[in-house]
Amino acid sequence: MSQDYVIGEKTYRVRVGSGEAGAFDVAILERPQEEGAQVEARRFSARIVWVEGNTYALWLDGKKYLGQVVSGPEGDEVFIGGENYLVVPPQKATRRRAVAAHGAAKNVTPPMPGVVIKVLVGVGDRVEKGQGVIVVSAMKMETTLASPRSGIVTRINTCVEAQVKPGDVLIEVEEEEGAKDG
Amino acid sequence: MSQDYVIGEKTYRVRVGSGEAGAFDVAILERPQEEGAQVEARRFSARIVWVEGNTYALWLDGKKYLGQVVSGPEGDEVFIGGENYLVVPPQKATRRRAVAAHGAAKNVTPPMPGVVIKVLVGVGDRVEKGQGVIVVSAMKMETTLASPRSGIVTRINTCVEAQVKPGDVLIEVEEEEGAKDG
Amino acid sequence: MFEKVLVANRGEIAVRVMRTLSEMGIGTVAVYSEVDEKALHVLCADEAVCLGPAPPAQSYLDIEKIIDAAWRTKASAIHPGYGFLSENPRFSRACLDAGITFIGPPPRAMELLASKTASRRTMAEHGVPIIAGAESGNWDEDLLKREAEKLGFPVLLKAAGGGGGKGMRTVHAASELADAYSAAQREAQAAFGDGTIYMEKLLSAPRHVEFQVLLDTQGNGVHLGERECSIQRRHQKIIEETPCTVLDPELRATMGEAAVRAARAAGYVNAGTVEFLLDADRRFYFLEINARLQVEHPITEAVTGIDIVRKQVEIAAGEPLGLRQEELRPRGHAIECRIYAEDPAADFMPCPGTILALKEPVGPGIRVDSGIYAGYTVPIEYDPILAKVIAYGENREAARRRMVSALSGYAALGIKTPVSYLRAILEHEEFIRGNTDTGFLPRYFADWKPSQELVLEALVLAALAPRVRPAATIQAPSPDRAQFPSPFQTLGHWRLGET
Amino acid sequence: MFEKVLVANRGEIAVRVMRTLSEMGIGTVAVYSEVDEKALHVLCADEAVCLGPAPPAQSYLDIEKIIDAAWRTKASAIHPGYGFLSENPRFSRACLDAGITFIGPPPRAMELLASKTASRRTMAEHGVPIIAGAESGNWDEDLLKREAEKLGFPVLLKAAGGGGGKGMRTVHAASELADAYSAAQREAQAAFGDGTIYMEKLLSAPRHVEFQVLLDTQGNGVHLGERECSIQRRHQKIIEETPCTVLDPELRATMGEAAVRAARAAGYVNAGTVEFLLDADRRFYFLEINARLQVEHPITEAVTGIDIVRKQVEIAAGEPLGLRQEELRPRGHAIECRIYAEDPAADFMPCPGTILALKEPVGPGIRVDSGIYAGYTVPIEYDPILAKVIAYGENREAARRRMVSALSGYAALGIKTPVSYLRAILEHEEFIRGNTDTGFLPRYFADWKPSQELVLEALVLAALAPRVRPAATIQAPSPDRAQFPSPFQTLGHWRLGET
Repeated sequence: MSQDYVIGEKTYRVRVGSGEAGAFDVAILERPQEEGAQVEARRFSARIVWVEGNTYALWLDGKKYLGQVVSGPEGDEVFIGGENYLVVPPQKATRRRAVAAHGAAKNVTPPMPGVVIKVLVGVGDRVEKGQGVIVVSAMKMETTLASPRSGIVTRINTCVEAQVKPGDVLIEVEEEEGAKDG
Repeated sequence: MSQDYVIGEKTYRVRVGSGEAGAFDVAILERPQEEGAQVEARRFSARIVWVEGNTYALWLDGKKYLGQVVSGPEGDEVFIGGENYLVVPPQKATRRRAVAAHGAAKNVTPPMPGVVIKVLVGVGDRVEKGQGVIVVSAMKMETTLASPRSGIVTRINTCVEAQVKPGDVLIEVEEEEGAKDG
Repeated sequence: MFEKVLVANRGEIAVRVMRTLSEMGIGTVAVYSEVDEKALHVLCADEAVCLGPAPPAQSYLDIEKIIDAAWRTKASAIHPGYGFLSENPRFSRACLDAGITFIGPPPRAMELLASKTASRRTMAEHGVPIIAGAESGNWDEDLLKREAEKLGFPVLLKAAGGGGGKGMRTVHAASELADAYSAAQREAQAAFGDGTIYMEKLLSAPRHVEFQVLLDTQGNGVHLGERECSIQRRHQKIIEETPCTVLDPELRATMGEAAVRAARAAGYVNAGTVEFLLDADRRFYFLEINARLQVEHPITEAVTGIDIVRKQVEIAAGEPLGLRQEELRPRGHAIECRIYAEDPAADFMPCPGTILALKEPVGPGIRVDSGIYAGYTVPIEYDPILAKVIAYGENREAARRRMVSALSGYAALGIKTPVSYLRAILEHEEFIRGNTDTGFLPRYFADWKPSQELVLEALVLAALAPRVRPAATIQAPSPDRAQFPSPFQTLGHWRLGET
Repeated sequence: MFEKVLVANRGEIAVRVMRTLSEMGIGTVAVYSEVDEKALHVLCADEAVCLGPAPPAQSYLDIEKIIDAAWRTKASAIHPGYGFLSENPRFSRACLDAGITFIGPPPRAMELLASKTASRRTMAEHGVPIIAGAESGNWDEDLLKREAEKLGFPVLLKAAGGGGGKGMRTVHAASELADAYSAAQREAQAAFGDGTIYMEKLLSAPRHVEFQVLLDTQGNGVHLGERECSIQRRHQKIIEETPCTVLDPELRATMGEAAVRAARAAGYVNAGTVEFLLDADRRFYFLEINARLQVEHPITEAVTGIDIVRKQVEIAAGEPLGLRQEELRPRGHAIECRIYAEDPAADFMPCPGTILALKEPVGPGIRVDSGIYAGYTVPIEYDPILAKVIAYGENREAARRRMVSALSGYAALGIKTPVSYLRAILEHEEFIRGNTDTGFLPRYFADWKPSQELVLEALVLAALAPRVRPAATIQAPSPDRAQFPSPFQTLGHWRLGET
């Protein structure tokens, strides 16, 4: 049985087989999308015990880890070795990438939930890539959001004191005709 | 809507209605089996919020309790005000009482899981009520179990080093013909 | 002693204050905004009063509503915690007028200290050294530029009305002055209800060393030693420790004496913190007095064994301090790490959200002051501090290692926290050597990213967990071993002849 | 220093020892029996070795298997915890023979002390006062009777091979002697592998006061003050505190000096506990030396700031103690309550079972040393100790109140614990006054029953909980507030024109 997962930018294929004495034999392949380029990243003899709640004890080639796994809206949230990892099944990962491409590259969207403090531009303004266009406050810290590209502000979808969240497109910036981003 | 529960020796009927502003109006009646003798023990205006896991915040007439509730094999195990309570639905309570009557009154059964250390009597022995008949050890502490009545040992269902648990009848004691317990 | 005290705050500090109150046999009243109905401080209190909508101005900063809540619940004193109204003299006066004891300094001292500028002047008069700076009630671009050039860049713009890194900006060139000023001004207004800004010369990488002082109404005053708070990111303390690695007993005594003198100069009573900057030549400068319980007070509690909140309550009730300077012997070493809701992989952006799972470290010498729990949703409206981890050890290295262990076991899923960042700081060789100053993080951690070394291990865990996860975890844990059936189960079966 | 240490124990003490080892950067190896596969100490260790079946003789008492496990995992030292093999000189010798460091006293001292009778004699020779008693290797009914009558009833039968209340019986009349002897003998054999019994005159309601000592291989030795352990049920300590309310500095110094002298007389090295009985006239008598880490060591850690396990490891590694008696200044007050798996409503019957829910107290000054977790099944084969709650306070009353608060928040469902009993003891007026002696519990708590005052409240909670309990708690907490959707959710919808 094999299943694909995305962590960060990389895709992994995980193959789980039966090992000795109740252990699992787990093989991990990197970048399985390009079938020709599969690389076996690692093979583990794994033993796992559910402890309680979201806590698991995991032995990989004899080395023990005490970890946590919980399903979140974006994928499995995993805590192991003192760090958090987001392990995303590929169908979610695809949408995530699409969103990132759409939201981050073309429009201005807040990275965290917050409240709009100040709008720094108006419709029709010409802005440069990296220019601050709107100030958002979350948890009492202000962040100035920059335009992701040079162009003309075509639409402002928010106003001061509005509550906004990641994915909300606050300000739309269109490339000028004939111009191309660097 | 009303439901019966047993705590300890007493049976209570709980009636839950809607109160003001999302609160519940809870009336508790004591001993509802004898319909004529119902007594309203207490009436509460109750607000409850689930916090996490088994933890609940409960406000009774404005007084706040932080408690725990979990379903156990014998009923709902409840922690409130620093003490544990076993809240038993009546169908379970009936069986529980029957068991207690059967196990405790007539035969020798261990009160906790343990290991048999020594059998102090043999089949055919005459024993007095309260006489030690078998020694059981649990968690390294020894307990001597006593015969629940005077009579003749008719059967020994266990042996030294056997693992035993509550409900197991270890030794059966029959009343002598013509004799009656005091 | 008070019978009931209202805690005019939220989060970890409200929970921590209520713990001591409960231990003293004092009833506790929480106040909360509509988004905080299930906040931990509400669940911990004996009683709770809803103040209104989420924005602080309509809830935690609304003096009238809070006084009213105290009246309605018959609380005879109010503990303000830190932040919010804690250093607001109008609040302290309003309490006084309402016949409610404010657990903190008297209004007049607060009025003086609430103005960081006025307190600078008072300290200078009493011979406590201060940093060169400039004040104005009417800053404009020209004036900002003139004063900054007089002091020489870089300069620091600071809120006259409060501390904690809010409304503070470092400015390196005249061109940045106007923007920095308006941002600082807005932040200060939002945080403290006062947008006044002053300017100070920026010292090059000093240490931030503060002294905890306690003064009672009878005129007794002591200090409880120092806290070294140089590990700061954007003027926000994130790791504190005591003792400071560069203080010897002599300098400690000198600074401690200056701290108590500074507090007395301000007419201070109750617990307070006198902040100093300490430069590389071991010269120290008065920064400000924080007229409240400090976020990092637990490390002082760890090395002195004194419950500072209890002392606050006792002092407010008119009891004598009962401590003498020569008998106070801090012992061992303590470190605090602050856990904020922020993403260390994305420039420490604040990250509110729902906590899906939480496991806080425990163990000898570990204390966690927490305002969160699994299932709790961190709101966007308030300070991002979630919890503090405090580690005590016999010496600095024992405390540091204990903290590393504790952080390795701090699991919060569903939100982002800086735990791995904090651990990396604690493992940095210059931190290990005790070479900390306020330039530490910009110098060594500007480009830090989470190491994410166990990607493959995380993958295996996620892939295998569903294979061993029980169907319904909470209601009926089903461990591998057979459970002992309860008496009625066993005998029920037995009687029915089923087994 | 050792690279890896095997902990030859289970439960809370194994977990606690491993914490310190980890903080010292030392790898940890757990050993476990088949029923302990999911025990907390196994989950906490870096590595774990299964010893075999559940009965102690085939697992935790099997010297050969444990030495073998150390060899296989390349552990260079073994920490024995308390109980099991901790005071067994054969084990210590076997370690020595295998080239493994035993973290504890040298075999010769253990051999002397393992025999409570031989150590009594040694102490008497060194001028440490002992209680009148009798020994024999060949007890029979006659001899028992003769010696008991010589001492005068009541007498105490005690195991020569170990302490902790195992194999101990109080005998009030000659007729009980034979039964008491055989029960004590069996228990002693099971617990220590040695059924030898000796007899002592039973003092009337003395205090049990013990001193923690530390001695290194270079001949340095100190005591860390006393622990008062008079609150005992059936010779089993259940509440301990330090300092003892009746010791003044002079008596403390005298007893502490006697404790170090006693340890030196026995050739003792490492951490040990010298137990004394203290009578109403403030005379003290040597009882025994516990040649191991004591269950109640955390209260000494709380008032001295010293990690005793760390000291044990350092001493075993040959490092000097680094402590001087005159510099040791215990501060404040600490209390420990032991949480056993037992039913206070049913004569404290041991109650193994599955823990359905567990919430351990947290907060400033609270430490919980625990060997359990929610979902864990407490096995029948071992000691019923589950956890210990330790509370520190500036003075006895602060510590006592903190402990009451902590116990009020100790929720363990699915098993029985004595938490409400412990709280009742702490709230008893004679306890509050500090009037504790070994007769305290029989005198005031013989007929104690849980108060069960909140029956109706418990009923309401059980009746209403299902109405607000979410369907699936673990996977997706659904708090009252709307969650912030993640970026892809929001934008996904937005792009599809669904909102």
